[in-house]
Amino acid sequence: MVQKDSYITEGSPYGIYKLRVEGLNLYYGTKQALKDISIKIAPNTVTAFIGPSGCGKSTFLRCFNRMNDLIENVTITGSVMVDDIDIYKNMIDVYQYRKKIGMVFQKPNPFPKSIFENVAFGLRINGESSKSVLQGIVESALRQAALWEEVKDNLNKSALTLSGGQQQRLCIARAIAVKPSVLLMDEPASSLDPISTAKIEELIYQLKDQFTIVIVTHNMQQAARVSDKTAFFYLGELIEFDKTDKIFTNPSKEATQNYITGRFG
Amino acid sequence: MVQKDSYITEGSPYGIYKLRVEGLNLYYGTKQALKDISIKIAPNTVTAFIGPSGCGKSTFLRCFNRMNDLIENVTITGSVMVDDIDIYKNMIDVYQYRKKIGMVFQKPNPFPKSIFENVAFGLRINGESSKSVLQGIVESALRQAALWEEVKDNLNKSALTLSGGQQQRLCIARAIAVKPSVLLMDEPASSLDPISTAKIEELIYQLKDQFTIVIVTHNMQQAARVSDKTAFFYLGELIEFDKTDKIFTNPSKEATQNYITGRFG
Amino acid sequence: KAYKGKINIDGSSSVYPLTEAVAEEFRKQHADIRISVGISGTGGGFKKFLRGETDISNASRPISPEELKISRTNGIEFIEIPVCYDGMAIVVSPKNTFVDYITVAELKRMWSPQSQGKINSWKQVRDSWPDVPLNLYGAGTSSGTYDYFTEAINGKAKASRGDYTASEDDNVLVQGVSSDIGGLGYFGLAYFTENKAKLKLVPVKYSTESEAVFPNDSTVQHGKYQPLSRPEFIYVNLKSAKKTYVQEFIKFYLEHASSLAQEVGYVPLPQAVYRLSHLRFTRGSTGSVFENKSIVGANLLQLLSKQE
Amino acid sequence: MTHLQSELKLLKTDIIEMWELVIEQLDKSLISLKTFDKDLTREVVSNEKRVNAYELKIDRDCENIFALFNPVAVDLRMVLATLKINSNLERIGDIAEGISKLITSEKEPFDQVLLECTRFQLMFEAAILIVNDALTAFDKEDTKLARTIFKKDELLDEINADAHQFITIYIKDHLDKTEQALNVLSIIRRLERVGDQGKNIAEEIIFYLEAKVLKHK
Amino acid sequence: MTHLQSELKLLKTDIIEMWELVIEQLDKSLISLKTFDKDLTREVVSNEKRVNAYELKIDRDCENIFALFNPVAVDLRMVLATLKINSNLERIGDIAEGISKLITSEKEPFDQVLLECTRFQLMFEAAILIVNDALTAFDKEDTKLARTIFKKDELLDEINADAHQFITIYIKDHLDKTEQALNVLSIIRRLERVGDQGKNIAEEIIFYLEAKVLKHK
Amino acid sequence: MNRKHLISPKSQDKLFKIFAALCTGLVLLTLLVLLIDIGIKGIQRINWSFFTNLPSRHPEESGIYTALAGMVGLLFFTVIIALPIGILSGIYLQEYGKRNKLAKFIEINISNLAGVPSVIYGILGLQLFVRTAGFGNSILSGALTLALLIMPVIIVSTREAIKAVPDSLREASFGLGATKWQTVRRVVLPASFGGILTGIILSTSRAIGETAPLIVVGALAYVPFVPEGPMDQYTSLPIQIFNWTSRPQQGFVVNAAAGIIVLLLFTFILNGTAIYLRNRWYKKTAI
Amino acid sequence: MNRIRIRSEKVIEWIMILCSLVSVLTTIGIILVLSVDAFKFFKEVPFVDFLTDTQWTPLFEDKHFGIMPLLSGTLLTTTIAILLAVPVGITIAVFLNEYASKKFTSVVKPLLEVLAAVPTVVYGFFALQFVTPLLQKVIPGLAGFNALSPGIVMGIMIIPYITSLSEDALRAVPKSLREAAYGLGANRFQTAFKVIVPAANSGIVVSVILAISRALGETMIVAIAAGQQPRLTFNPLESVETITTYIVQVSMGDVPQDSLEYRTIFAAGITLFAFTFLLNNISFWMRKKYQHRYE
Ligand SMILES: Nc1ncnc2c1ncn2[C@@H]1O[C@H](COP(=O)(O)OP(=O)(O)OP(=O)(O)O)[C@@H](O)[C@H]1O
Ligand SMILES: Nc1ncnc2c1ncn2[C@@H]1O[C@H](COP(=O)(O)OP(=O)(O)OP(=O)(O)O)[C@@H](O)[C@H]1O
Ligand SMILES: [Mg+2]
Ligand SMILES: [Mg+2]
Ligand SMILES: O=P([O-])([O-])[O-]
Repeated sequence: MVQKDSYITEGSPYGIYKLRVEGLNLYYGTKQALKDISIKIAPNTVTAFIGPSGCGKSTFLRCFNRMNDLIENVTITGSVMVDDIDIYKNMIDVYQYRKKIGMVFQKPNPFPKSIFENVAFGLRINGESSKSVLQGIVESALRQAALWEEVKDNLNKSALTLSGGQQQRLCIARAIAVKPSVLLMDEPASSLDPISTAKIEELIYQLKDQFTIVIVTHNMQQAARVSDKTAFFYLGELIEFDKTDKIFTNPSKEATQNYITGRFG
Repeated sequence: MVQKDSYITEGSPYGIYKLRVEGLNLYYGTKQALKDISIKIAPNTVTAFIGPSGCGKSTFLRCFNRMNDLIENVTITGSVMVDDIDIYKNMIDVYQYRKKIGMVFQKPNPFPKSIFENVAFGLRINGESSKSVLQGIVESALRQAALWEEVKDNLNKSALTLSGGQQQRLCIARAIAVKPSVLLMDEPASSLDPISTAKIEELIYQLKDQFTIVIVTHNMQQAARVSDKTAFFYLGELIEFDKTDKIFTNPSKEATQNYITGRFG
Repeated sequence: KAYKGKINIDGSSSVYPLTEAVAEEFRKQHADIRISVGISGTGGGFKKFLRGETDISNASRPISPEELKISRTNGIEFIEIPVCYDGMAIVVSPKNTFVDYITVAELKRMWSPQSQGKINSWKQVRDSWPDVPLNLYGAGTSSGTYDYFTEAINGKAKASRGDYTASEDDNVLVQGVSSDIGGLGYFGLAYFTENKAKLKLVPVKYSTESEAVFPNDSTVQHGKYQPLSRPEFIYVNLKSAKKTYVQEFIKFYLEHASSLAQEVGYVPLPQAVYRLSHLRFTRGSTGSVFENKSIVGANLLQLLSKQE
Repeated sequence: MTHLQSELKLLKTDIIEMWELVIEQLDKSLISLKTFDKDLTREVVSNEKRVNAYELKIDRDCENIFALFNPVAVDLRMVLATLKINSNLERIGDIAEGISKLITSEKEPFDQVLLECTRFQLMFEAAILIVNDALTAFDKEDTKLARTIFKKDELLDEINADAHQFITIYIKDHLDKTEQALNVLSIIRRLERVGDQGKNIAEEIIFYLEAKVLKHK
Repeated sequence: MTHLQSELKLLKTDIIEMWELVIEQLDKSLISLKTFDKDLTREVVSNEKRVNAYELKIDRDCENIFALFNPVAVDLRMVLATLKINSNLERIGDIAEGISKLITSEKEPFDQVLLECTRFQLMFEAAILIVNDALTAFDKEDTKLARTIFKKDELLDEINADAHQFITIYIKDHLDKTEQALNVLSIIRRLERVGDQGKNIAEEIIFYLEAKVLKHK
Repeated sequence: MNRKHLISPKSQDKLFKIFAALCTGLVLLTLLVLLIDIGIKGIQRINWSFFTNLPSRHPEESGIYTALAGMVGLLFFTVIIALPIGILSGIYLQEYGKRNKLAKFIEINISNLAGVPSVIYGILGLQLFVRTAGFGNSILSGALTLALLIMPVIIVSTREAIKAVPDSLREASFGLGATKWQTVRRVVLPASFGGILTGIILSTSRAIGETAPLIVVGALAYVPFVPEGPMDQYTSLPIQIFNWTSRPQQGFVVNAAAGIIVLLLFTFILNGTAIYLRNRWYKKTAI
Repeated sequence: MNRIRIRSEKVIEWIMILCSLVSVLTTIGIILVLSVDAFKFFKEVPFVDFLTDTQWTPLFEDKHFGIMPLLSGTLLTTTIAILLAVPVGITIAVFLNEYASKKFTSVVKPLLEVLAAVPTVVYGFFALQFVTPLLQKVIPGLAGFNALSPGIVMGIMIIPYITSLSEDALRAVPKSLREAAYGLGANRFQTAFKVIVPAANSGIVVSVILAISRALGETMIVAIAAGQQPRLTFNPLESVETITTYIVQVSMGDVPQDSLEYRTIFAAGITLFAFTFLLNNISFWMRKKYQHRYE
């Protein structure tokens, strides 16, 4: 059963914003990791989250696909709306929901299966087993992830034989294959060398036509290069959220400026 | 017995170059990892090695303190001269020799001991046990590594309680404590966040008054920021070696330009 | 702690409880004599004994001709002392209602090597018994009990069928028989005494004509429970026997064997036998009275005094 | 093509458009000078706003490229050169506007003698050619062409130097036309400055492509 | 202080030195204008090389800072502003040199009437003041001061506009001094351009400090 | 094309969860039953005299004094023998002979030894120490046998602990001019100390529970005295338990249960210590 | 001083090599001890008989030396144990790793390890006195000694081995794979069995193999509860004897040294050794092959 909810790939028919967060607070036990965060993210944009280590970027990112559910003792207040549906309040099926939100992680994490099976995974767990359907989707996902040419003759080789950069693109293909409308990326290039990093950045740049992309990065240059808008977090607060060029040429907050110019700490 | 060879910290009384490599070839088994490399590095400079992954930067760096000895099946031809002494040809005591060459690694690797013992390690293995001597050297090494103020009240705490950036500075202090004249650094900041990275870079900038520093980095910006001269490696060859500003504004080789402008691959 | 002397005892597991009890009592009076009692079976015990490693060897059968040969080549001299009787109980599960008695011939039918794989049902043993599978439980092949039982029933030591549950651990057998309606087992009377509730004791007829006899103190001591009662022994190395503390121990042993045997579930020998044995010991009469003689049905008093 | 490369391409497109606009401004100024067509001069003046807008946009874009893409080597030189060429072009635009304004303020057509003796038209055309050549050199990354500009600029300097004398003489002869003569002198000076800007641009092109600094040499 | 910050500080020191040099050039030009001291003018001309050297160095430094340190936000604006101020200063230096050259080429001292009617000295002093104020504004990061420059520049524009008329009239009266008059006009125009550069510089300072683009507004 | 799952993924998940919880519960229940069974039987016999009494034919008077002493002695010698050899070979294999053929061969040996059934060690001990070397049924024989038995465990856990020490620490040490042995002694061993200790304790707790090999080497005996040297006879707690369980009197079953409680306590304490150390050291040396 | 240091380095290395050789000597010792007597044994008993004879009665009058009954007993109890322990053990491992809360796991895992720490004698009596009577209530025809009961108890005993090792293997699967699967919308079950278990399968297989070799070598439980009757059967309700039981049985008795009967334990022992040796090598090879997957 492949998700055919075509709306999700074709921009949002809902409000003008794809993602909307209002007054979000998140606690790990008693420790508050996110403080009253509100943000609106338009569809088909790349939004970068930057900020010093431990400021809550990853935590916030994981709110969008309820990955924080996997951690014990997490309390969340406020609302996170995807396509104007509050994903925490409504009785939604979190597993079904997560299919709409692709995620790519810091370290490439291909399954120890063949390249093909990696990309087909999301479809298979959804019950799709027709070889031809799978083949079609796998190919198009790999093409979108700019990996097809490199692997088309080796679809049955283990994904672990790929290089780090290729693995990361495979992970992107895997995420794309279930046709999500949002792609979350948590430092997707931080473990890669500059050449692979550049490729991933190019890819992000190309994918934004079809997805709403949110990327966490430590590398300010990367945020600058790939994103349309940048959000600067500090100590769990969203300090500034603006167009990326604005942030990097003329941030409104002192803290942002200090951070991006390296005058911090 | 503390090394009292004061010359090593006071610049080289030998030729004008601290490090001189001529026609170096290195093979892992039958695979050639370094091809006919010649380079001359002046004392009290920071030299950065850049180049794509696997081009041999680390391998070359490790030639300077014979760390490659630890790997089997390594064949080396050509000469590596430190203070005009060929460290491979002459019957030198490699353990004694390594003390003159400090090394800092990619991941901070403090020993699971106290901060004090970490810094004192190099002296202890050399038989120094006088508490007062150790204390003096530990303090001055920590000061040089810009860490003293942060740890002076906690010298007996485990080094593992420090943050990543502090750990890396501790590792630098540890390397400095044995009074080497050369500091080798293999991607010393690649696992750190931007703020810690900036601190390490500042430190390198300050340390070059006393040491000859060679740093491998994946981050071209970092090479640009910290180094006086930059060497670009590609497929085991030294493509270009020049002043850093020259490399970054007007490299002479097409390959260098392609690499630093991201037009590679 | 300094000991005045050490006595090493090893051997039979059947004699072990008695020797242990004696050692324990003896220790109360002579705490400065160190006694250890090992369990390695009669045969294992003799092996060490004949190498001169132990002072006393427990045995649930007399020394064998082969062992005697070794004793001669090794130059080990010993004094043989019978210490108690042990009756062998034939038991079935309490759930078994059809067995009233059993004859020696029937036992042989059950246990002889020829029956191996053939006699599998009670009916094959006696027609009046039902066609219930026959499951046998018996002493492990390295025990004196096994040797004695095979000799007494099948006429030749160690001649037994092999397809039965053989265990050195009699509790295991108790457990096995008690829960098995078709089970029949044999082991020392002591084990039955302690597990009366779980087991049913079967009286034994020496021949079809004679009466069925239950094993108990009197039937055993008076030789009525035939052929399944046997004497048990200790063998003392002559060299050790010269040490005063060993003499002390043996004296104590023979004085208290009667009461302690009862306590641990064995049948004491007649008092005369104990006295005679002590006399033989003090005299240093070496050798075995059972050389070239069967032990089954033997009268100890006669044998011992004949030697005299 | 990397993201940076496409940004650089956009930048190049923009500056070339601006460049063409500036050349058009010069062209129009020249025509209006010859035809004394004040509509055309007013067009030039009003178009100057577009030039300015270009300047601002390109400045802004360069700034963004610096901030976001951290160009190095040839890319960096390209952006730096563009930044400078941008202000040079803007100044040429200013000059075109200035000339047009002067023409507009003139009450009667220019004295043909005055124009001829100063080799005015030749100078104007040479100036336009310089800007044009510079554009071609930039677009085609042709440093050889760029180098020819220095020669062409010498012609302008020469005309300019001569013009001063001619004007002094001319004024003495035509006192009533002092004002017009002064205006022509002013235009000539400006054209000379167009040449200078062209030279600057050529220098920037060579800097961009060959990393050689010719300025002040 | 980070490495970048110390580089920026060095850059600032350099440009301030250049700035002071340029002001000195203007000062000297003014004095030589008043005293007709040709030694001083020659000094100015020869010092121009130093100004040029500064320009090249600062350009180079800015390029290096871009390439090596990737400045963003205020740092980036500082370097960009410096880059522009640099070329403005160089141009002011050129103007000072040009004025000095003109003075050198003059055979006789300037006609006092000519100078006075054109409010020449006032203009010169105002121009110098503008450059000076700009320097102070830059050094002290004082945008208020920078904003005052726009007013001051208006004075120059006014004087310049008037001067044209005066000169026309003056020439008609003193035909023999046409050349000198033209030279004075030329100098005045240049001073006006110093004002323009000063205004540009002020704009850059405001851009640097407030990220506001005032140009063309 | 919408092929439905046979069972919907959601109920699959639920069903498995129930099944798994059931499994876990049952196994824990078994443990509980076992412990309660033993506890009920044995707890009445646990008192001071149980620890101080010598073995006796009267269950109520019989104690585990000698068995405990024997066990401690046995373990002491076992550890004394196995520890240095085990740790040194662990170090050798992990740090020195990483690639050479000898080390590879030894490694295969060790991995095999770790899987050899304990009875086989019993046979080895019987032939080698009891008979050939003539140590008889002494503590030394038992300890040697057990030492061989737990040596692979010590070697393997030493290696694992050492392997967990990142190479970067070694490189750091070499970089400071340390020799190989200095590196091992001053960096690798301290950093892996927790892991090694855990391994030792776990292997000791294994040695405690071993019965079969001791039976094979002949430790089943009445030893009413505390062994005084390695050549003395001994008895050990599991042997004592085994001995008691084979007695006909019910009272000894109670004793056996009580002995089991003590033995379990011993193993729990050792295991608990190991777990505690493991956690503590992981926290401290997590690298 | 350097010379001394380098020399002492060498000395230390040699000491370590010697220590390492102890394990080689142990292996050689085991093989020698077993094979010398086994060799003598096979001089008297034809190897073919050893393999093909269906009876094992070396201690009786009518001597048969067919290893098959002992082997069948061994394999039967092992099979029962493995059939119980593998599914349950892996299920628990998955449960603890994927479903249960950290707290629950941190309590249950040590408890399970307690199961592994219980001396096997204890299990033996547990099987005989608790499990067998319990089973007899369910299965009427069950003999007092049978393969089933010790098989089950042995299974319970080795569950912790499988759980512990499998759990380690599961835990070694990087958290990122789990997150990736969840991120793709997989539920816990799918994540566990489509991603984590396959990723950890080599570790799990190794744990199973080790458990098998453990079950093969287990002695006291079967010695106490399986009966000691060598019988060629695969009926779990009957009593059987395993190789290990036989060895203990003989060594508790008084079989004379240097007799044929005595040598039977070596013949049996070497058979057992061969089996475990094979399994160990398989697991060793598997571990070597897959161990660097996630490092
Ligand atoms: N599972 C957790 N339990 C408790 N605290 C947590 C947990 N995960 C994160 N935190 C804390 O929450 C804060 C935010 O963490 P988060 O990982 O979101 O930061 P981040 O901005 O992504 O940092 P980094 O750049 O280092 O990835 C940190 O202080 C962190 O220590
Ligand atoms: N121990 C080794 N044995 C065999 N080949 C090796 C070994 N170490 C490195 N190599 C090979 O030598 C080449 C150079 O490796 P090196 O680690 O020096 O590259 P590098 O430039 O430092 O790369 P990176 O930026 O990824 O650290 C690579 O092709 C690598 O695969
Ligand atoms: Mg994060
Ligand atoms: Mg490297
Ligand atoms: O131990 P046994 O008395 O049966 O030989």
